[in-house]
Amino acid sequence: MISDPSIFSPAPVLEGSDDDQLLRVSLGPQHPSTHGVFRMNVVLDGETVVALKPVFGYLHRNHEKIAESVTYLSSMPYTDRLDYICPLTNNWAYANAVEKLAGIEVPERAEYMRVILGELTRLINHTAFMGFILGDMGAWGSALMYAFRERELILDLFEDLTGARMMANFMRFGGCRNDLPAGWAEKCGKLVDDYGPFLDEMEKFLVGNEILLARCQDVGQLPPATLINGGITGPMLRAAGVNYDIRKADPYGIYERFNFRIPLGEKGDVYDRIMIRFLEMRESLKILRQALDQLPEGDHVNPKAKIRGFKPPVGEAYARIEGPKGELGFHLISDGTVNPYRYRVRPPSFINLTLLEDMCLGLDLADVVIILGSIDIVLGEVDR
Amino acid sequence: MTPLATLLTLSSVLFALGLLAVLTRRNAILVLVGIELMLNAANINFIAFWRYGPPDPQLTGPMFVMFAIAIAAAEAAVGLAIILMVFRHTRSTDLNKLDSLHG
Amino acid sequence: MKLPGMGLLEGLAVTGKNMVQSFYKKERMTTVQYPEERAPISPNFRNFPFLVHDGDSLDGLRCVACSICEKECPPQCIYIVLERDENGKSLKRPKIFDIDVSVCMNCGICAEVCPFDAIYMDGEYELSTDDRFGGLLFNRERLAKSADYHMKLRPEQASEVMARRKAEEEKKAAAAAAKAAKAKADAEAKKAAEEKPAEEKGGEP
Amino acid sequence: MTPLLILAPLILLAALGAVWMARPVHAALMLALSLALVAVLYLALGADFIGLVQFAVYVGAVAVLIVFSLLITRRGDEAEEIQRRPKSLVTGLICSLPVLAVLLYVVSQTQTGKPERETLPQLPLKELGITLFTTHAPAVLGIAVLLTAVMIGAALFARETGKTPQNPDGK
Amino acid sequence: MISLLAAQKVEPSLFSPEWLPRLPQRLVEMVLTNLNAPEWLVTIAGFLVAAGTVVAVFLSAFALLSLIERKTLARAQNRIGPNRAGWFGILQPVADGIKMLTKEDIVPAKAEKFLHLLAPILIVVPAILALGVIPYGREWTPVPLELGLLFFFAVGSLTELSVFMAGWASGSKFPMLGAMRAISQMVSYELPLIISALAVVMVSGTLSLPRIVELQEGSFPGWNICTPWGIFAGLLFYICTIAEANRCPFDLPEGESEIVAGHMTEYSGFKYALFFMGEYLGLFAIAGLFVTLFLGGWQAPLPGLGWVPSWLWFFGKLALVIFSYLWIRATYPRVRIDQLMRFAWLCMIPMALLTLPAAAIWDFTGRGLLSWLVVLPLMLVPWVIVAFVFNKRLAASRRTYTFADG
Repeated sequence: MISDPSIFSPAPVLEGSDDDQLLRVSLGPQHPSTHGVFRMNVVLDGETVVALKPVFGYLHRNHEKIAESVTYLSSMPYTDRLDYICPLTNNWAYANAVEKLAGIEVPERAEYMRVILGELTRLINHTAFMGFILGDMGAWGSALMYAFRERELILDLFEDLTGARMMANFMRFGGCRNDLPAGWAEKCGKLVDDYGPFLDEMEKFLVGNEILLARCQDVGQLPPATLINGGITGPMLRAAGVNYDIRKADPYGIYERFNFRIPLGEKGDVYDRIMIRFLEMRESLKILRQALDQLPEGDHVNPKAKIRGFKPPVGEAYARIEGPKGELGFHLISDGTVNPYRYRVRPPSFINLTLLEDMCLGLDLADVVIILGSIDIVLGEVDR
Repeated sequence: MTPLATLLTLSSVLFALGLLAVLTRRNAILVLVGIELMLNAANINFIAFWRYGPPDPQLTGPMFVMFAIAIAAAEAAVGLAIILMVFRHTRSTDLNKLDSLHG
Repeated sequence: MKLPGMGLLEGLAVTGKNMVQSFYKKERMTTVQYPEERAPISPNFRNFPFLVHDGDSLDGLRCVACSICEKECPPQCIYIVLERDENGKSLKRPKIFDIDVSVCMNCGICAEVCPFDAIYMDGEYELSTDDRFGGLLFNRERLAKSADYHMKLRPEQASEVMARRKAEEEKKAAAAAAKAAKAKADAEAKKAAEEKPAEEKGGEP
Repeated sequence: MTPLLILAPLILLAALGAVWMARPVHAALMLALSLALVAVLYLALGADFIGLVQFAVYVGAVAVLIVFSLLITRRGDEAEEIQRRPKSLVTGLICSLPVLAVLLYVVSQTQTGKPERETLPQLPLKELGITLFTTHAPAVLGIAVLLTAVMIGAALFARETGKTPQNPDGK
Repeated sequence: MISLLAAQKVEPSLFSPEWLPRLPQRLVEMVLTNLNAPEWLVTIAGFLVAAGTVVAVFLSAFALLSLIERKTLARAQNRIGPNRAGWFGILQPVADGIKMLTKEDIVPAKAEKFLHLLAPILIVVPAILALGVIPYGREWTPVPLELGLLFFFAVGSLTELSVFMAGWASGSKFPMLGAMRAISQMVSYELPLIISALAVVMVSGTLSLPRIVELQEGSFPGWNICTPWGIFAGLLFYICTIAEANRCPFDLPEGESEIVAGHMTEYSGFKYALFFMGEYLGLFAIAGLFVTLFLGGWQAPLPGLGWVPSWLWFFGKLALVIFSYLWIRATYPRVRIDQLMRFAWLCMIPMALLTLPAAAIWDFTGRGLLSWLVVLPLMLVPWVIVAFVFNKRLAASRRTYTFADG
C-alpha cells in the first residue's frame, strides 16, 4: 500500500477523465457514517460500486512506538484507547502478553474478575454495535439510544470498579488493580438478570423488521475460505460458519471452566453478523451468570507482582484473546529493560477491514455503509 | 393583430424554433427538446382555434391537445429509453457519432 | 407463522412503548439535566491527580520529589524539580510540581506508583477554563489539597492510608525512640566502656 | 389580449433559450420554463383542465425525464457544441426559415375577415369526460394501447442491461 | 382564468368559531366595500388576505412541528429533547431561525449561482400553492378551485424539478446523487399516489376538494377510508405520501448515513432553512390531501360533535397523520434504492390500479351491502396473494443458527 503514492494525494481517485461515466466519490473522512475519520474512495457506476479504496491513518497516534519508549505499565492506559468501546479486553490482552513474557501467575479471583469484565465488555460492544448498524441503515437513532441507555448501566458498573467509565486502565500484570467494591457483584448480577429482557426488546425491534431483513440479507458475503485467507476473525468469521473462537480454540484465562456455546452463521452476510452478535450476547450472559456464581475469595492481584521497576526477562511473547471484534493479540519482545524492545498489536478492526472492497464490489452505495458498519471497526484500533 | 393571429404567429415561431433545435443540436436528448417544442406549437393552435373559433360541442380542440399531450409523453419516454439504450452501447448521445447500425 | 408487516408493527410497538414509558419510568428516561442536577458519582471515580499535604500549609506536602511518578506517567505530563538549599543539599520536597491536565489521561498510575502516599486521584471534573495554556497547567499550589479533603473524597482509602502512615510514624517514632535509646545505651555502653578501661587503667597502676 | 401579449414573448424567449443554451441542462430547464408558460397560456385562454394537465405532464414528467437522462448521460461537450455552432446554425436556418416564412404567410392569409368570439367558451369537466368516452372512445382506446406498449417497451429497454454482469452475488 | 367554485354560502355570523379563520379576509373585504373600492380590488385583497392567513397558519405550524418532531423523536428515544429555549423549549424554533439567518451563506465555487439560488425558492413555492386548495373547514377553503386536485398534483410536480436544480446546481457529487435518487423516487411514487387518488375522484365524480369532503358526509363511516376500496387505496396513498414527502423509511434523497444530506448538502444558512421549510410545508400539504381524500377532511368523526368548529377536526386529523410519520421515523431503517423502486413498480402501482375497478364497482353496485360483498373479496384476494408471496420470501429469510458444541 505504501508503495502506491496515490494514497497520499488529496483526492486520488476523484480525478477521472471526462470520458467515462463513473462517479468518483470520497466518502469520508468527514462523513456521517464512517465511524470516525475513515475514508473510502468509491467509484460508482450509477449507485453501484465499481471500486473502493479504504484510506486510513487519520487517527494514527503512534501507539506502538510510544509503547516502546515508556515502561510496561505505562502502556496499559494507552491500550484503553485502542478500541475505546471496549477498553477492558484490550487491557486483558496486554496483561496476558506481559504475564506470558514475565511468567507471572494470576490469582483465581483475578481470573474470574477478568472474565466478568471481559464479557461485560463484549456486551457493551455488541449492544453499541446494534445501535450503530441501525444508524447506518438510517433508523433515526432510536436503537442507538436504547443501546446506549443499557450501555450506560454497564459503564456505571465500570465506574464503580475502575474509577472510569471507559478509560479503565484496570488490569495489572498478575491480576487487577483493585478488588471488587462491596456489593458490586450483586449489582452486576442484577444487571445480568435485567439484560435478557432488554435483548428481547431489541430483538423485537430489529430482527422481525422486514426492512432490515431486506436491507441486510445477502449483502456483503464472502466465501469462508476468503475470510480465512484474509485473516478475518471474530463474529465476522463465525457469521460465515467458521468455528473459530479463541475462547475455545486456544483457551486463555479460565474459559475452560464455563459452559457456553459458539453461535455460527451460514451465509456470512450482514444479517448473520448482526444475529451472531445477538446470540453471542446471550452466551455472554450465561458466562457472566456462572462466573458471578463461582466467584471465589482471594487476592485480586498476585502479591509478588511488582509495580515499580518492572523488568521482564529477555524474551518474547504473543498472547491473544477473543476480543469482541475478533482476535486481539499483543506481541512483545523484551530486552530486559523497563521498556519493551518491540511492541506490536494485532488489531481485529484493522485486519477485518482489509476485505472491505471485496465485500462491497457490485453492491449499492447504501450497502457499503452497512457493510462497513457490520465489520464493526473502531478507528482508534485501525489507525492506532 | 387579433388574439387568434397572435397565437398563430406565436405557434409558428415556436414551431420554427423547435425545427431549428432539431436541426442544429447534435445531442439526441436536445433534439427531443426541439420535438417537444414543435408539438407544443401545434397544441397552441388547437387551443387557439377552440378558444376563438366557432363553438364546438364536440370539444375537438382540447380533446386533440389531450391526446397530443399523452402521445408526447409516451414519445418522450420511449425516445429517452432508446437514447439511453444507445448510450449504453456507444457511450455517447452525439447523433453524428451514431453512424453504425451495429451496436 | 408471522404475517408480513408484523415485524414492522412490532417495531412500532417498541418505540411506542418507549415513548409512553419515558414519561413515567425512570429506567426509560435516564437523562439528567446537568447543571441543575448531577448524576451521582461513584466513590471510586477518578479524574486528575492532586497532591496531599498534612496540616494546613504546603509545608506539609508528603511529596519528596522522588520523580517516580514523573518517570511512570504514560503521557509524561508531570514535571518535578527538587528543592535544594544553598549547599545543594536535597530538602526532600518539590520546588516545582506541575501537571499539564490538558495532557493528563486520568490513568491513575502516578497515584499507584507513589511510595509516599503523596499523590491521589481527584474526583473534581468541572475544570473548564478559558485559558487554554495557563489554565490547564496545574502547579504545586493548585494541585495541593489537604489530607482532610482526601479523607472526605475517599474515606476508605484515606483512612487506610492514615492508619498506615500513623502506624509507620509510630514505628518510625518507636524506631527513632529505639534508636535514641540504643544510641543512648550505646553511648552509655561506650561511656561505660571508656570508663571501664579507665577503671581498668585506673586499676592498672 | 393583455395576457397573451405578455406571455407570447416570454414563451418565445424561453424556447429560444431551449434552442440556444450551450449546456444541455440549461436548455432542458428552459424547455421546462417554456412549457410551463404555455400551460399558463392555456389557463389564460380558459382551458383550465388542459393547462393543468400540460403542467403536470410536461413540467412534472417530460422535463424531469429529459433532465434525468441528461444526468445519466452527462458529458462535458459544451465546448464542442459551441465550436460547431456556426456551421450547424446555417444549415438549421436554411431549413427552418422557409418553414417559418410559409407558416407566417399562411397565418396572415387565414385570419382575415373571420369573426372572433370574445366570450369565454366553457370547458366543463363533465362534458369533457363524457365526450372523451363517447365520441372519442376509439382514440382513447388507441392511446391506451399505445401507452401500454410504451410502458412495456420502456421497461424492456431499461431491463435489458440490468445489473447482471456486475453482480456476482446474484442479488 | 381558473374557474372557482361559485358556492358562496350564506354567512351565518361573522364571529362564529366556524368563520374564525376567515375573519381577516371578511374584515378586509368589508372595509374595502365600505370605502367603495372597485369589486376586483375587493376580490384580490380578499384572496391575498386569505392566502396570507394560510401561509401564517402553516408557517407557525412549521415552526411548531420542527419542535414537536424533535420532542417526539426524543421521547421515543428516551430523551427529553430541546427544553432550554423558553418554556419546554417552545422558543427553540425561534432560536433555530436566528441561527439559520445569521449563518454564512456558502455558495460552492463550482455551483451554478443562479440555479443554486432559485432551487430553494422553487421548493417552497409549490408547497404553498398546494396548501391553497385544501379545504380546512366547512367555510374555509382559501382558493376553492373546481380542479383543485389536478392543481395540487400539477404544482406538486414542480418539486421534482427544483430538487433536480438543487442537486445539479450545487456542482457537487452528493447533491447530484441525492437529486437522482429524489427524482426517481418521486416519479415512481407519484403514479400510485395519483392513481389511488383517482379512485376517490371516480367515486366522488369531482376534482374539487371541498366537494370531495362534502361527499364524505356524516361521521366516521362516511369517510372514504371506511369503504372496501378506500381502505386499500388509503393505505397506498399513505405510503406514497411518506415517499413523496421524503420521510423515513423513504428518506433516501437525503439519507444522511449514505449521501450526507442529498441535494441539500451544499446549502447553508437561509437557503437551507428554505429547504427545510419547503419540506415541512410539502409534508403538511400532502398529509392534508390524505386527510381530505380519505379521512373525511373537516368532517367530525362522530355524529354529535358537529358543534366543534370543523377546521379543528381537520387540524386534529392532520396532527394525527403527522404524528404517525414521526413515529415511523423513530422506528424504521431506510430502504435501499433498488428495493424502493421495485416496491413502487411491482407492488404499489399494480395494487393502485386495482383500486380503480374496485371503486367503479363500488359506485356501480350502489354502495350498499352488496357492494361490500363484491368489492371486498375483489380487493382482498390480490392482497392475500401478495401477502402470501411476501410471506414465502420472509419464511426463506428467517434463519436458524447452529452452535458449535463445547
